[in-house]
Amino acid sequence: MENNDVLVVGSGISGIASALELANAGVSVYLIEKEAVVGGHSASFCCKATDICAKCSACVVYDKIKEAVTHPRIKLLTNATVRRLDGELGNFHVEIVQQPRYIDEERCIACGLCTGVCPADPKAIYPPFAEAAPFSYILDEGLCVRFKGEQCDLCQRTCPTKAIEFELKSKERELSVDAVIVATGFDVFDARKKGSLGYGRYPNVLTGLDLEQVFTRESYLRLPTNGNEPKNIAFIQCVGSRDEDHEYCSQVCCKYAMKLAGLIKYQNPDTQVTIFYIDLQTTGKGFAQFYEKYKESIRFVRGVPVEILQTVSGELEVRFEDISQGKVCRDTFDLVVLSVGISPGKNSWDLARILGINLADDGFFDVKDSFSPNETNVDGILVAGTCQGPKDIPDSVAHGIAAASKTIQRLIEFASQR
Amino acid sequence: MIIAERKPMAEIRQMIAPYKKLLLAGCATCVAVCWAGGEKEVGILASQLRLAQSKGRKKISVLEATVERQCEKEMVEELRDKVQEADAVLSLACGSGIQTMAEMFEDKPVFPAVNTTFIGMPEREGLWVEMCGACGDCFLDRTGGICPVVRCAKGLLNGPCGGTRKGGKCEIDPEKDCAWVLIYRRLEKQDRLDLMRQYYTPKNFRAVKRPGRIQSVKA
Amino acid sequence: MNKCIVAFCCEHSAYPAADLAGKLRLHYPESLRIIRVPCAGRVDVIHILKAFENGAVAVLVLGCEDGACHHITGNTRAKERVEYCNMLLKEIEADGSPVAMFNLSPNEPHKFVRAVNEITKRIKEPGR
Amino acid sequence: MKNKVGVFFCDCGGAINNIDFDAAVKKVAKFPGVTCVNLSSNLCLEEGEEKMLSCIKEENINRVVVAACSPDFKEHFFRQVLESAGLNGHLFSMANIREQGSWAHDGDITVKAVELIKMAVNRARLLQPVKKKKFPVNKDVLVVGGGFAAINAALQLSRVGLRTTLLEGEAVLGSETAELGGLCGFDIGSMVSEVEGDENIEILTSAEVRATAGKIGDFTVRIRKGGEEISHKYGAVVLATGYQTKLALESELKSDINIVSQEKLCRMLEDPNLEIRPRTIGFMFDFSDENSRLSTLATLNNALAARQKWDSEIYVFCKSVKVDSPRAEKLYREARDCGVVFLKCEARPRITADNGRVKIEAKDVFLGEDTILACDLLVAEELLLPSEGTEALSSLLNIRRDSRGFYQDENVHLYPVASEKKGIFFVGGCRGDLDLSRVLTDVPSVVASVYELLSSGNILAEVERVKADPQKCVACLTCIRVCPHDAIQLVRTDNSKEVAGISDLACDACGVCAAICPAKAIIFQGYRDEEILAQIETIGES
Repeated sequence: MENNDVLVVGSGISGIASALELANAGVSVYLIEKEAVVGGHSASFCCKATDICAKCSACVVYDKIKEAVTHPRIKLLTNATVRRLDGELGNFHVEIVQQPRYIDEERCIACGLCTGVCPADPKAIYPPFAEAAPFSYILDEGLCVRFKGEQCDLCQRTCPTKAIEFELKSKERELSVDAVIVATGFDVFDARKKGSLGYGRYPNVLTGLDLEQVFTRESYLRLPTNGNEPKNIAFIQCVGSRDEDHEYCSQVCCKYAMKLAGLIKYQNPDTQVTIFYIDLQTTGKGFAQFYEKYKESIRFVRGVPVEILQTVSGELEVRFEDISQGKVCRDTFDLVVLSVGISPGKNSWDLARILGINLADDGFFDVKDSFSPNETNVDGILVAGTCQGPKDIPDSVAHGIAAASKTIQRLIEFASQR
Repeated sequence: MIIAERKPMAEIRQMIAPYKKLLLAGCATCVAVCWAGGEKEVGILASQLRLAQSKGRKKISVLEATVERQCEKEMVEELRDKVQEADAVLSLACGSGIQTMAEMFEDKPVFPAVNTTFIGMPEREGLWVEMCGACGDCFLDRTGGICPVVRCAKGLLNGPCGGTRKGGKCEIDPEKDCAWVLIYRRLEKQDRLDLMRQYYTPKNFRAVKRPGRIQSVKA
Repeated sequence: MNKCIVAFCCEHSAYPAADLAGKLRLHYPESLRIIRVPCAGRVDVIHILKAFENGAVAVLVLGCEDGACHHITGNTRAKERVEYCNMLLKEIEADGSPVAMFNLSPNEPHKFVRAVNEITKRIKEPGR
Repeated sequence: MKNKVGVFFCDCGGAINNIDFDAAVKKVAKFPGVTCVNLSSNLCLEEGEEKMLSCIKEENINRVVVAACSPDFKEHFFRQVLESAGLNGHLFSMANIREQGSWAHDGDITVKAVELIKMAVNRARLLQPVKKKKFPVNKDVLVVGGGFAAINAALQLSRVGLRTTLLEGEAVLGSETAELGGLCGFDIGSMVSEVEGDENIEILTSAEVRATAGKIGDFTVRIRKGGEEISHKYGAVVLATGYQTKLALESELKSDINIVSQEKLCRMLEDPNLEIRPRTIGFMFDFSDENSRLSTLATLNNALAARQKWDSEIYVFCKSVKVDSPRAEKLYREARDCGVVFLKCEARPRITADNGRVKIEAKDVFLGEDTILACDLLVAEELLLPSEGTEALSSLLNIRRDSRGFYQDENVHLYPVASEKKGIFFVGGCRGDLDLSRVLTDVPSVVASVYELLSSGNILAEVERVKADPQKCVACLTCIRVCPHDAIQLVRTDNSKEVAGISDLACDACGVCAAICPAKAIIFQGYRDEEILAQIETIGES
């Protein structure tokens, strides 16, 4: 495989899994990422272990990112997107547009001197989040006074490694590759679309993702409003899953909600936790046992609330139908977590058009048939991970590796035909 | 294999109380295998003693050494210089090793740091069970290779006592198997159950005259 | 005699967590000395005892979360050894010098700092 | 030759600003073994690299210490620099004065920095080189099992040019293709004939594994087929033995004619000349076992089929429908739309025989009242269990199983298809309740993993990174019993003494054995006791 090149679009966990598998098999990989740092959503998830591992796989992501960014056969291009693709299997020409990041990630040694001298407020040049890879500083055009027309080059002058270059324009480059793996991931469902649940209006209504980030940053949970420890928390499942617009189960919400609930219970057993659900997805390796462990201490209520109102005292009143009694009930909580689901990526449609691959009716990339999980309608273009449909981290990794494997198989087949 | 275990710290500290300079002598054979007296254990005990005295007690210094087999005079000989340096020896070998040491260096007090407990085998990592009582009159031909003398809590030679529990466990220790149930099953497999019918006269435990001594004619 | 705390850090979890703590400028006692190990299971009783012999006031063994060890059982063995160590220290009335095992994952810098502060609290001055 | 340590300071381009470097350099220069100390900025850039290379050559240094950022960040880079300078990459040690020094503490931390460097220097002095070598591996693969996953795996392995032996206990391939996996009515015949036609694939039916030995790249497997036992050599082993199902029924109810399994129902549906068609059918799942993903899919598929083919009334009793697999939610909606009734119950319904029919008494949470249903046919709940012989084979191969007895320990680092033992993989239902879509990603995953290992015919690995010193080893077997990767076995030395032999390929360098060895016989280069204690002792010295 030494003389093969493959392009992997998207550096979320499945993209990284694909890239690593290909690279370890000897393929040279271009891994392109539209953001400044790799990892996608999976990099922002917190460890949910209590006294034992909760099998959330967040640490696996950390390992794989580290492996990928240091792999000799993986060429990482950040701030990059695909503009054009032509050719066919064994001979694709891909045009990549790379937005300037103004800071050369090869040279940036994350010393932080630039941030020190930056006059803008808030600082226009700052480090990415701590786990980020590459750990190279980011210059925010929106904040930088220079981009507002002022004469300022303080950061450039202080940079000890001459890593900062303002004059950069967006770069275009042409890659020729044998195959393409699309791993552009998903968008988190925007809970604002469910207005009656009050996300964005009530500060104490959070999404699962918010909670993940709270635990990553502070590692304990506090009320956004007054900073007190929440005593009574509700999780609402299937927000943006299994409804008219989303005829699928997001597959991750029950798991992360229960694991976060478990973590909250572990940190303070007195905290009341209620989970409103339609059907509990307690399958998967080891998860049934996890559920058994918590099903007594966590209150499970069948049925999904339709409305949340904030009382004058700042508490949240959740209105839900208690189906066993067949009437609408009210219950107040001081924190409500919306278990938002996985939605197809906004840009999927554009990319589908550029690459000429099909979208399924639910908005995710379509595959050839139900027996080929990775192959698209275009020979040599494969899909990996959540851009093809909802998956949890282990399934995304598996799907990513599978895509790499199918690529290798196809390339070998192709070579033998020539 | 000889199985031993380390003595309680209090006992060891009491033995070595009068002495300033100690040699800890390990043995790399049986007691090493049963995690009682190998190089690792010597290191741990030595470190422990050093720490003990650093906690505001009198200053002692501790030497460490481990020989292949402490029950061999030639091998113990290697330690001569170190022994001369020390004013007492703390041996982590089995009883015979300790005595060899004591005999080699009669002018030095030699103390046991371990209790030699039995002849046995490892059941799994870190667990050892007694198999042989060294009675000197082996009986295993009649018991399907299972020794009732040590593996039966009562050392019965003629079948199980009345107290065997359900599932063939011993009445004295429900954790342990009844040796005679094991023997029965083994003989059953070999179709030699007739042996169970025989009566065996009480065993002559004086078969070996103490102290035991074997002169080989092979040499 | 100085008052060092020795922390044996698994290179898969605790060591990166410590790095993150640094990146985030989360402060912890300056007396901490980190020794990088390939797995908490590499840490031996003698290493811990020697640390005390060399004047450490406390020893931390930090490994992956229980059930997420890269070497399956390394961290559980480490825990057992830490308990054994505490027993050995008790034997010689040296239980003023604490040994503790904590489990964490590589993206948990706060948990790392908490572990260090926790052990610092447990240190008893000798003779008290 | 005496070891000469070169220390390279890096102030990280000024990021490390609370260290008095001149003072530090003076102190470090006095450390035993240190032959030269070098202060520079951005050591990890080209300019720094050149500086290091030249200095290593001039001073002919043979141990290198870099005092800068975290080894997690740059160790791999500096090791490469050493290699290009002709030094072994293992003769390198890092003092993390950035993350653990400058950044973790306020104020001047020169003292701590110097101590950290001393620890690194003392370790570096003792470091020994570790060579790398290509080990030849056997390129044949053994796939155990004859179901969908196994056949698929064999076909794809053959596609990447690896010869495969397909070992099936049954007399024919595909006979035990699991009905739950959404494969009902799937024609496995075409796949079977494809493997039979593939010259890369050897098929052994009614065969079983009797014994295994060896490590990754060189497994020896004794296989019994027919009367005789044959011994084969393989580079890797893939387990695809699937799962089995068991009807969960009250003891007094024996599975009589009108209580059937999903599989039986499938066959009834496919049977063209089935005279009596059940008018009402009850389905049950998700009461005794949470892992009912497959039961859900089977129920949805079969309920739909029965509705369309027989137009029967269908009632489904369950706690939760497990729709966490592709298309499951769509199927669920489809089923409801064409009149399949779902009753969600917290408690397991009571089932009694009622002259020829099956009476189901349940408390449905929606209606909130007791419902009694008499149906002609009950498709009983099915439990998912590891297939026959899972336990036996796992002990033969000495690999762990999960808490439900399936293959693969519940450790996230092993997912999707790895075992704790290199060269042994799992695929499909034998490692848990995987629906078709997940099996279909498992198979290529395992193929990629195997291809990565064996395709080149050899594996590059470190030689004797971890080794038992034959002089000290007392063959107590402790390490063999504790090794998490089963990398150690007894071997005979030249003077035919038995000692622990650690396989360079199978070893994952964790050091568990080195820590537990009662004879202190195991040498783990880079983490030997001497090297660890050298770091500890610096604390005392300071």
